[in-house]
Amino acid sequence: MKAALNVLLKGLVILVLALLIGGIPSLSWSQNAYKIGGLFAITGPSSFLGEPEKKSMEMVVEEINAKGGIDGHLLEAVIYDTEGDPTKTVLAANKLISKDNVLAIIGPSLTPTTLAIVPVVEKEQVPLISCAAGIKITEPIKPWVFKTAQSDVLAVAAIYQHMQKQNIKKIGVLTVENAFGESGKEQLLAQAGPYGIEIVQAESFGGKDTDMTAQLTKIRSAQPQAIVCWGTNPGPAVIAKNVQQMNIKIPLYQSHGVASPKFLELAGDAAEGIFLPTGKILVTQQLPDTDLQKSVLVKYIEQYEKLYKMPVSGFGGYAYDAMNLLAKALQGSDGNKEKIRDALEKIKGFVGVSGTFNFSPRDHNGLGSDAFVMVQIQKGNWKLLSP
Amino acid sequence: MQEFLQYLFSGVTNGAIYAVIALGFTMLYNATGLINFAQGEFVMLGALSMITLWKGLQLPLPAAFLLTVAVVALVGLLLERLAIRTVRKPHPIVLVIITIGASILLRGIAMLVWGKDAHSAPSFSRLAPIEIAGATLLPQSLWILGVVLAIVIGLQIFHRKTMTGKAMEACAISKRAASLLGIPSERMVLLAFALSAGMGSIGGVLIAPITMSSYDMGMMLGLKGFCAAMLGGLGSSWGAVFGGMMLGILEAMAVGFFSSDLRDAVAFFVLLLILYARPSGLLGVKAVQRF
Amino acid sequence: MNDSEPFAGKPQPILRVKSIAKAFGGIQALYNVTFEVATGAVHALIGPNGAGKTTLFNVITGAYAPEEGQVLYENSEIQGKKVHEVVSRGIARTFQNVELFGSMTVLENVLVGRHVRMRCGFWGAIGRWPRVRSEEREAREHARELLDFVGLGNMAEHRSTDLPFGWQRFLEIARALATQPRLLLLDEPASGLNAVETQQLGELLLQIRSRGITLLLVEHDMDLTMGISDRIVVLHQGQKLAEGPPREIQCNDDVICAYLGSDQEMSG
Amino acid sequence: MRKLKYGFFLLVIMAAGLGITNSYYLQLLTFIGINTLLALGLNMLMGYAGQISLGHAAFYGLGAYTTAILTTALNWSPWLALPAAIVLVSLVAFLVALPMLKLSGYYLGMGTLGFGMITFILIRQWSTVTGGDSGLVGVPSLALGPLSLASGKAYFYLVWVVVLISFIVCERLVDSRVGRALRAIHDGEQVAAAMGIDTSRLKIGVFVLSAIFASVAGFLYVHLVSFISPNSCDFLVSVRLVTMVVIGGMASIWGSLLGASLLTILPESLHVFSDYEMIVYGLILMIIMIFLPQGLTRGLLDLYERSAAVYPRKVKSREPADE
Repeated sequence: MKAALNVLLKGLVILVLALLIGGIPSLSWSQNAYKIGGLFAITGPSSFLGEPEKKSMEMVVEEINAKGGIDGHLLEAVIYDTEGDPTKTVLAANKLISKDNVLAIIGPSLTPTTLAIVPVVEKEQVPLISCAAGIKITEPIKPWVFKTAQSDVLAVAAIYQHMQKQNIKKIGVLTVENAFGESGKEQLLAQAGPYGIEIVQAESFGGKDTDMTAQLTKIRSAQPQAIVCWGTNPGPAVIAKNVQQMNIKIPLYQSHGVASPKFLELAGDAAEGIFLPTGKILVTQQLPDTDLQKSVLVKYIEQYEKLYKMPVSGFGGYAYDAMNLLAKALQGSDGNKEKIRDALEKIKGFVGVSGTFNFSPRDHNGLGSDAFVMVQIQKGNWKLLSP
Repeated sequence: MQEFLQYLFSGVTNGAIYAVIALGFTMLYNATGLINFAQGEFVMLGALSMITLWKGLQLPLPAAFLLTVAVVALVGLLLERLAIRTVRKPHPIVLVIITIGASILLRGIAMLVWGKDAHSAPSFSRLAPIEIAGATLLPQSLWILGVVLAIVIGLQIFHRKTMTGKAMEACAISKRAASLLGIPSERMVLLAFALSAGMGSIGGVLIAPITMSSYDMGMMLGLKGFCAAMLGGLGSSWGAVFGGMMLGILEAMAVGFFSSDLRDAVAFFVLLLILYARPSGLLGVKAVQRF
Repeated sequence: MNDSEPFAGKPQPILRVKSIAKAFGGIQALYNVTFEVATGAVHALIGPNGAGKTTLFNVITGAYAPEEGQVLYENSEIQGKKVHEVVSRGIARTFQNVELFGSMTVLENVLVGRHVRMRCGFWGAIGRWPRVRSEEREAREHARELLDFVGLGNMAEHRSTDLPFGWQRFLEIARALATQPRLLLLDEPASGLNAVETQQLGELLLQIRSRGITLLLVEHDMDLTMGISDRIVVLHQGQKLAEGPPREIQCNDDVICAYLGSDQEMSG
Repeated sequence: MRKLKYGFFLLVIMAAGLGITNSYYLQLLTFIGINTLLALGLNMLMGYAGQISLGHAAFYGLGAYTTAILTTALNWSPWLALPAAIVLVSLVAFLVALPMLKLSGYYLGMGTLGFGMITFILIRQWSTVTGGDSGLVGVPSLALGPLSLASGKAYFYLVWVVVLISFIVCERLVDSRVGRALRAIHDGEQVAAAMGIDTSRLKIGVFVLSAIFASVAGFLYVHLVSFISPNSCDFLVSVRLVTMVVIGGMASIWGSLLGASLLTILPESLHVFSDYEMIVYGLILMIIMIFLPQGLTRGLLDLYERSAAVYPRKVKSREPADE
């Protein structure tokens, strides 16, 4: 008797679940709109990447719709939060493709979440423009996968070129324990030889650690001529403070991971004199007028700060470029994914926030060395260094 | 030699932080026999509210300090009153899940109030770092050590000399027996939660100037604090301080002499060692299993 | 209560306790305790509260390892052995305050007793080969027999904690019998029983003995103990005070003094 | 009676497989299946044997990484990597269980948590083999001889058939000598020992069994997503596993299905809350634990029974001991 009740109840529960899933309201049903998917780490530890990217994408969509959309089709952005979790990203990507049937996807913000959905977009043949920096995304080349973030190769090249000019030969390296840190460490080790630089000590630190004096002591004992810290906030700010506390006098280089006003606020006066490569966005005003990107940067900054009333971040620029590149590829494609992909691959000389994009069947990142410039923090501000 | 000293100082700085958190665990365990997985969040709340009050609203240091401790103690009170007391059959697994749920809830609220970015705070005193034989020590860590010792002595007096202190300890041993003797055990547990939350917030206030405080700093600190409490012997206040210091120094030495990748692993490896070798910890009293 | 005549002849003792000592920190719970339990006899262990009776039980069943002394069961040493090994050798026990498995039914509790006599492991349980199924069937039959034997035959499907206290005591005895012991240790089985139940317990214990199971009984109810025991050992403050048949013990001055202090006349 | 239950369950799987064509819902149900496997294994350990484990995602991760590494670096066939993963995970589980299961309550919780964290850190640091934080890519999909299982529907059937088999295994275990011994250990370990149960051997056995369930779930996950990274087996995942078991209902096999479904659908439907997701998740955890500590299944059943008064408790009289 009781077992029968048990079975009945189980059947009921399973039915309820099916209804619950089916019932999830999908978004507005405008028929002819071009639907574009967005996957960003809006909450969770990498929200400093996802949030500006989401805002930038929505800003571009609004701007295009205000001008009547593309070929008469309005754009509709369908954005999900991945929280930086690969499983959730795979589920969200599938939801975008099969439930919302989007024409293309922008994002995700991190390398692991991007790699997780590469097989999905390749199988379903949906163009993907990732905002993550990892080399593995576009090497080896994947036909349906593009990326707008400057790769770490260029950032490390910019640092090493600057070091060569200061004839710094021996350096110490400190990298954060996550995907960003790992890919940075790979590039730092790989390109050291060609630039005649020797890494005398390599250490790592946790993103949330409270004190890195131990690592810095170990590096100092190897007598390097400079230290490179590769990480994203808040770790590098703690390192800047520790360096000041231990009054280590040799120059400190940071990565483009801290190229945002937040770093200045966190590090305070300990940031004085730090070198780092960054997209041109942080030093827009100091750019010579001849610089192609200046007008694009000024427009992006004004629009963003007017709409959202908060300082712009370089990471948001990746999604801004991705959306604009996609808008260009959508023209004349009347919603055919194959055409969009081919159009993307042919884009040349597109001046974006992160640099000038020249895509080709062999290069789905399309950025040259002009993507990065070296800056030094002087009196709480970014000072553009002459190349 | 200079390196060793610097590792020691860095170990002492981190050790003092772990000690303060471990004290919160031990304090609550002594009074209620519970382990609160949301203890790390009290530290986070202490750090962030201190930054808002002291740096944001420019309140004087002591006022901001007391107000922060009061606010977080109130949160601890609410947690006990709404979540812990209402449980009919307080089975350990149920309580573990409730405190984990509480830690996620507090993290969510902190994310809304303070946003997702990290915040920093100036140190209490403007003194320059102290230089001893080439190694530098932050004055802030001396602040922490001083406060930690003050708390421990305060606790000893509280448990040894005051009636409420002894009553609280009686409640931990057997709530029913204590209430039979007229001790309002419900209020004792409430007080214990408030005190341990307050202690967590003191920890948070002290470490705000040293580290960057963000809404999700609580979890790892909580776990490390627990490892320290276990190392020292759950239930003994001096054990918490001793365990915290040991853990901080062990971590610094591991980073210094082996590799910094192992840093977090050290804390949990020590925890496992202690659990296998001496579950009652280095200073804790060995629990006799009466049959 | 019929007065059973003294047990004739002296067959090999099933249990020999030799100068056992056990201390908890400073407290000397047991000191130099030596006695023997004849096979098939009903042996009682009496003494005022705190005399060390339960501690001695725990030493015999392996829960505590004694500091000194030996426990010989069927001539092999068992002191310090693991509890479950002692049970598989054939020593079963009940508890002072009833310890039943609350999440299981009456029948399942007794089946747990059968555990030590069955062999089905993880793979057997999953595979459910014929051997496992027949072992299970036979165990269930044996368990129902035991339930009938203690008078709880019709309660098999109830949750064990739903039973009134007295019946829980009988269930615990049935569960202990399910391990097919040759020596059954009973820790104050009559405490909490009413007069009728105590009398039924007495009859049950005699029936158990008639099945060839030796009983070692710790009990405060003097009528029951004197009525069914063949020999009695008296413990006082961790030491053996006296040993002998019930009649001798009843009029032994030391025993009276240990129980009642001054020389009040002990009621017959 | 039990055959009817499994038949009904098989029917529901077939209906769902045929009925649902949208690959997002199919994938969601497949993830629910994988989580049910995990919850089932942990339920045997926590619900039946009463041993809490706060680090069980480590076995899920070990299972996934073992097969991922074997099939990518050494390009073994997945059907060879599965037994290898199970053997390795059982060995690790056995070595961990030996010292660990002497502990109980909070100490056991923290010990398993420590083990989980150490495994997570080792996987992340050993980046040359495990791909470190950016994870392992290119794990091949499964195929039964010629028939490829890469498609959503085929994988859906594979996962849910495995779930059905594990239901049968668990229900048989629970209704056997071993199951009763586990429940006895949960009710009172010393008393169980006094009944002749070798408690430590059984606790280790059920710990290894639940680790095997977790490793099979890891295997199925990695060959579905063909990618694995450390943060799908960190401490928060272990917390989610324990929550599935506890919310579904301790010591209730079908409760694991309910708990796993809820905890897989919840984050999806919580998207609408976006920033408030964490608050809602924390609150749900607390509220269910405070008001329904024995979990939803038992809670719903009790509600059903009490309301319908379908099953009054009959207490029969007891006959005296017959001669």
